[in-house]
Amino acid sequence: MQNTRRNALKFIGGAAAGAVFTPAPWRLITDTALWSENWPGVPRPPRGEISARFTNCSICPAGCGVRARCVGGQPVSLAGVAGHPLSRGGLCAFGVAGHHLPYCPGRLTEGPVEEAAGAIARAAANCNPANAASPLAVCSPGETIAVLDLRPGRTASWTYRRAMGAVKNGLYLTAAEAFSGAAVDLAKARTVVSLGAPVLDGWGTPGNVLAARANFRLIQVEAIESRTASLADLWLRIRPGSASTLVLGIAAAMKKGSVTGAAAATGLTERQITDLADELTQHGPALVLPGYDCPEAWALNQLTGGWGETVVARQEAPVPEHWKNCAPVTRLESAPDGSIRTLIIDESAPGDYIPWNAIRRKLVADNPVVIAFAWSPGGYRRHSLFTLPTAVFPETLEDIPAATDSPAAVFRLAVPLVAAPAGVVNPPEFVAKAVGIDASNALRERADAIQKAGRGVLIAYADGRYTPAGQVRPDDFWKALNQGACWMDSEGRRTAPPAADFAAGDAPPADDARLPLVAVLAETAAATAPPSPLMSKLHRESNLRLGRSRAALHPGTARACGAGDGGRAVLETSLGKCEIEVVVDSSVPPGVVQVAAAPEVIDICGASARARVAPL
Amino acid sequence: MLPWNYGLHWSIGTAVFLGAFYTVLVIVVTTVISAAVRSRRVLRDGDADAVRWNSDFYALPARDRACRHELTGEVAQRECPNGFDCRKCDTHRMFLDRRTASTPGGKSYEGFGMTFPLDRLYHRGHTWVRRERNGTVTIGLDDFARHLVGRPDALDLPRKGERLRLNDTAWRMRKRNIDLRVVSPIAGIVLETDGPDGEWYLRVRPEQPDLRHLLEGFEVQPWVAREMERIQAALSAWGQAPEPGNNGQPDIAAVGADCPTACWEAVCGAMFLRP
Amino acid sequence: MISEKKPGKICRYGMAIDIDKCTGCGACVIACAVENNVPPGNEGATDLTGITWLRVFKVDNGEEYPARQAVYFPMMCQQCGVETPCYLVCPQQAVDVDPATGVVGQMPERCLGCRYCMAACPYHSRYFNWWDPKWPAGMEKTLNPDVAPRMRGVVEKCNYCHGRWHAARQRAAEAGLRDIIPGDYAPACVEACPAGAIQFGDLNDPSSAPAKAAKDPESFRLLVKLGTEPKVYYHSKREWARRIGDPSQAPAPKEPARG
Amino acid sequence: MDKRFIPAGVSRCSTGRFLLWLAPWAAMLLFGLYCAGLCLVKGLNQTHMNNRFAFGLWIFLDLTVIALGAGAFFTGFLLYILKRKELRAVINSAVAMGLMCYGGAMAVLGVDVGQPLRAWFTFWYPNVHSMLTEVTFCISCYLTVLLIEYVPIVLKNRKLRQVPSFLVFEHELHKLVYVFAGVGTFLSFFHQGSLGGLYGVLRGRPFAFREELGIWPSTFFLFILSAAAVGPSFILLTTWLVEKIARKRLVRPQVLQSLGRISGLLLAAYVLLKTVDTLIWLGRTTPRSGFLPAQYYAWRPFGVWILFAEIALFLVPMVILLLPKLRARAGWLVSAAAMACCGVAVNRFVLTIQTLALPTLSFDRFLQYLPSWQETGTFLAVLASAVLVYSISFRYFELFPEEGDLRRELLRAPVTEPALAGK
Repeated sequence: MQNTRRNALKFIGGAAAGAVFTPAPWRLITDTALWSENWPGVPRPPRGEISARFTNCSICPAGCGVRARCVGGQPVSLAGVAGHPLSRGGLCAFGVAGHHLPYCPGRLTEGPVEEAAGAIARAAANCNPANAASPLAVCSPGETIAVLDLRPGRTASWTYRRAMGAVKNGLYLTAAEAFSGAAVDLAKARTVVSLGAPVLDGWGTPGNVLAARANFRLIQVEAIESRTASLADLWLRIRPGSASTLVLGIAAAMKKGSVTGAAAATGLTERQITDLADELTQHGPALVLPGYDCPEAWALNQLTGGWGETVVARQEAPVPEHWKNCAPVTRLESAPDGSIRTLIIDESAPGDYIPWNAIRRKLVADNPVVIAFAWSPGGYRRHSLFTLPTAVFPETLEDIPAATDSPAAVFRLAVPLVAAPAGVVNPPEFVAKAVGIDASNALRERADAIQKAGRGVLIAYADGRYTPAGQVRPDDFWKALNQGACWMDSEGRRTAPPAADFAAGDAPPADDARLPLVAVLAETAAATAPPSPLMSKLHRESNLRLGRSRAALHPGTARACGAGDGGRAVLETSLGKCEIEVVVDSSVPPGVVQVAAAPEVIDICGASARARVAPL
Repeated sequence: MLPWNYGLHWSIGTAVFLGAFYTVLVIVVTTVISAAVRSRRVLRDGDADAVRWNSDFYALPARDRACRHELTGEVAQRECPNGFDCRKCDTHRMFLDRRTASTPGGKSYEGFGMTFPLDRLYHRGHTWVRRERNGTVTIGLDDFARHLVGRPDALDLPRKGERLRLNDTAWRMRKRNIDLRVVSPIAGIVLETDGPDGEWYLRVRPEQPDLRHLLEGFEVQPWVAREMERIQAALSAWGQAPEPGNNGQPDIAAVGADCPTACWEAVCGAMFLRP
Repeated sequence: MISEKKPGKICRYGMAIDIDKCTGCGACVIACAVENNVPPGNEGATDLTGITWLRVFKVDNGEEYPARQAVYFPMMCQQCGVETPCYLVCPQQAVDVDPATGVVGQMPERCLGCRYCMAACPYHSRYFNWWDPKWPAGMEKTLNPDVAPRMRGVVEKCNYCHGRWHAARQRAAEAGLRDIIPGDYAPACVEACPAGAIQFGDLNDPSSAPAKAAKDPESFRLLVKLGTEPKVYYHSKREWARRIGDPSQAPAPKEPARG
Repeated sequence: MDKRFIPAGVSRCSTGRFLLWLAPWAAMLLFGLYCAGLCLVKGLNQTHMNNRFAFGLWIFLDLTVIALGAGAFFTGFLLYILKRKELRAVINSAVAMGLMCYGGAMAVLGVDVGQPLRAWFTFWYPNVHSMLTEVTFCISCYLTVLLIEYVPIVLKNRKLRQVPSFLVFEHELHKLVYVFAGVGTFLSFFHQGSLGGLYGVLRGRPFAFREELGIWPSTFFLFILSAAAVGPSFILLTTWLVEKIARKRLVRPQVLQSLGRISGLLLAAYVLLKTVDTLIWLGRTTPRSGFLPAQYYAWRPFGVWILFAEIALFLVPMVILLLPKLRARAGWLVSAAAMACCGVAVNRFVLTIQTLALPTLSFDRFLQYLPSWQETGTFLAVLASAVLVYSISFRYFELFPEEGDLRRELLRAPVTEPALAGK
């Protein structure tokens, strides 16, 4: 047949028709379906060799043991270390997402390093009366250079103390915690009275608390229905800010004194207060836990008989002898007002955030120099002259102080799992260098000192083996600590901590017609540093936790304020105002605005303050 | 959709469901294709015009499709089902048998100032057909059309030897820049053409001698009467009314002359059975 | 994905959740999101448009203080065993129930995004990608290589960490076993719960926690009367909490529950 | 100037005036297309739908619009299968309406799924248990059928038919139209049903769940019936509407009345069955799944009133349409038809929106949902395009074959002002 166009067309047509009866075209279509999986903008997870690495979480002082699943060295998920003596395999929501912290939006990676170093050095120099006469003098007698350590008890803290010791007029300040060196032993307690401490919500070492939970009766004394309050065996709802009064009331009740005043102030019945006192004395061993706003509650334990039993003195992990001559620990409030010329704040490892006005009071009036070490904006950066970027978990190499609920001293390292970005500084080394001492090797020195002391055991996470510290060679000790391990002091004889006094805490905020509501901090356990972006799952995406810059109101209160669920509003106190998003929640007591602890909020509210909410 | 599809679970349900779906699809597709094939055949056989006339015919208002026997009053009311082709109409044959004799109503019919000679046959499209001695026929416009159109400005006549189809365009006339198509009363081969000035337009050799589908004799008078009704209706649709002529009866020529073009075109369309 | 032909024993994986232990810390939620490459919520995301394969609800007994009590309900896909609503309604078989594990799986790459399955799910445990998935710069390095991130416009849900199941099977295969090594496979939430409130196991194995829970009079399942045989058992000693499982006990319309 | 295209024997307004009428609709269409574009490009976050309210405005509109569009298939069924000749007067219009409704529904569907490009997967991996598969298959088939049915109407246009092949094809296609009527009926019956099944099968949503008769839940059959009942009413209503807008007589009153009568009869049947179904549902189905009927209506604003409103909106028009006296009055007839259409809308609303709003878990909450402007705009686009296409069809095609005759009859008596109003 000759090849005409017609025939050609016929052939093609026939071929097409035939092809329909072969799998080929259909298979092709199916494949296009599979190709459509790939969608522009959807990242491909990097592949690599899977490995497990161990470290300790340094996000909060609990320092839980962490097993990191790494792909090509990069941690892709964190989990607790089963069999850990304290954290017992537990890891809180913030810890689980710890490996995201380096990628938080707004992460600080550069800062005025030279200027800050200069400022510290100059201040250090000028604060020596020797050259006070020098024309450079920026620091008249009585003015000081100080380091404010938000997480005392670390090796870094020792470095700061040494640095400040090396400077005349150097001060080492810590947050206003009742007293250091005390720890609680939950395992011993049968009755736990918490004055607003988030016992079941990140307080102490979560794993440890939950393990002990079955053995104690928990009485939560709190103004709001916090997670702990709603899960406690008994919840006593008191007036916001009246915890300190209650402490005195309970003390009085124990001494068979009058509790009328306390009852009136707290909104509890006298009966409830006396019952509470009885509970503490009769169902011992009892434990009273101070909350955010009543540190003095520690003292109550001296009356319950828990002193030396549930509340014990914890001796610190050994430190090299030559460190010992250094600046003493000074509590911030005991520093004279208007005295600090240069203040260095280390918030690289977040602890409790101190309201700025409490700090500002201590600074000299005319342009003080404030230098903050931070990895994220939002903290003291807003108030400081220089902010230096630091590494963050899991980039850091640092040790973590013992948690409140660890009766024995511990020493463990948060080891770097990922490289810190260029341009970040190591705060203690930076300060030390600026004042001319060498602390680059502090951690190793400390580890050696501990190993030399020979007390306690070394728990290696990889194999879970307990080895007496004395039987390990110093290098192995150090190596083990860097591969994820925990040194734990041996239980010595239980000693009571030094006596604590009932320093009357702040009185409940006075009524103020202009500020009808009381602002109460919620989520105080949630570290004040910004959490992983993934926390939106708990905040916005499920309302399980009160997200930052959100405030919960009782429906009635919200209506009174004219604020609607999800609406923007302004929270105003006598100290200032900040913008918030309103969450309407029937579990909030009327007349209370429940705000998530965030620096800008704490700055204006403290623990609790009169406030008003006005929709934007 | 197919057994070798990745991850498709097959079940009886699937088979039944897809079976039903495909059946429907096949039905739809075959119907469309068969329609296409049939129309292709029609086009090839050149029956397009028959189809056109057919649909035109049905597009005519029901009243305009009245059977010739309704016009004559032999039957009260009857719509023509055959597109005015009585040759295949049994009813027509029946009526013819009934008729005593085809009484020619005289030599010609005069009415409304028009003359309709009865020596010829009339088509509803206002053409007439006259048998000539030599077996050919001549085709021309009847008085009604002549008055309505007047003298055309231009003519488009078929060429000699061209084949006319029944009810298809016989020729076109231009007037007032409007194209008028005249329906051919019979089928045949064009032998000669003439024009408005001559007596007839076309001389044609008819394909078949049977011309029963055309009106004749006494049918003409009622038909013309009906045509007058139609034209009046058509005019009034445009808010027009035919002028009464000198004899008091409506004057078609006047219509042709004065009524506005659009209206005139519509009226011509109606009269030439071109809806 | 599509379940491969598997020899070995047929499992019916299920969960036993002790809501008396749950403190609502949310570790499970985060662990789940980390494991399954769920992106951080878009700035516009709310508790109605966010993606939380596992979500914790705070539920109170509707009383006022001092009678007020609350529990936390971790809610993941309840893995309906029969008449699985989402499986039945998906127009293009993007949902499948693995006969070997009883786990209801979702194939995002085949999902049209019609959301019929979401309308069908009585537990609202299916989530739609309303936004393009976005991670802060650098954070995509922390994605789990065993799970493919989903694109915008498709539905996703808890599949008992299918990636982990797959890995466990591979480990078993490497060990020359047909079945998963006991205890080698548990979803991320189970592993993460610091209170040990979530337990995981095979309902066909009488010694497993869920199988035990199924017999426990203090255990209950949510909306069990719908007849879809969910495989997640909740346990509580509190009577009012147990009643939560049955909507005919629902309180009158009140303020929306948090969480 | 477009006179040559306008069908003979009918009068249409001037081109300018026609364009003037189109302008606002065109504007609306553009806006709507912009909205749809937003949804497609930026994703469905542009809507106010969410994980709980997975279906929003569109499902309600799709169901309603398709229920109304049933007028097309049912009129075809009555005319070509049951030989109700008088309906020839409205069939073309009905087909056009059907096309608008179904086309619109499909378009909206395309915008409101997450991955429209994967729509064909439904044909590739069909899950025959899913009502949505049935719907997709049937609707896409029926849309094709409607398009084919629409072709002759277009080809019949005065200018187009001068092309011989068009003319002939139209002629041949029209000869076979009964086949399409049959197929269309079959398909429509099915997808109307499966649309009903869509929610009826949702075991997880006891408010919507109905027990099965054979393999389909009762809503399957109720939807068919309600659609068949309301379809004619919709045709009636639209025809009347077009008559009013165009200020013309398009069909004889008997046609509308017979539509009304058919509608009325079917409504009667529907109301009866619906009542039975509701009672069974309240008495048996719901309690079995552990839900108390009372709690469905415990939430504002969906009180029991909505249940009664639904019943009333079917009952009242039924009565009106069944009484020849009332039916004979245009006012009654039309308002009854309108009521029936609202009735079907409410019915679809209850089954879709209310179902989604109601909580299933006892600690879950009742949801409110308001469509975003993007969603609304997308719907407006459908409306606008429908009006545009219909207007154009009405102007250039013969949607009402009897219009010409009616006009002539009217003109027997000379008219004073030439009726050149409307489109």
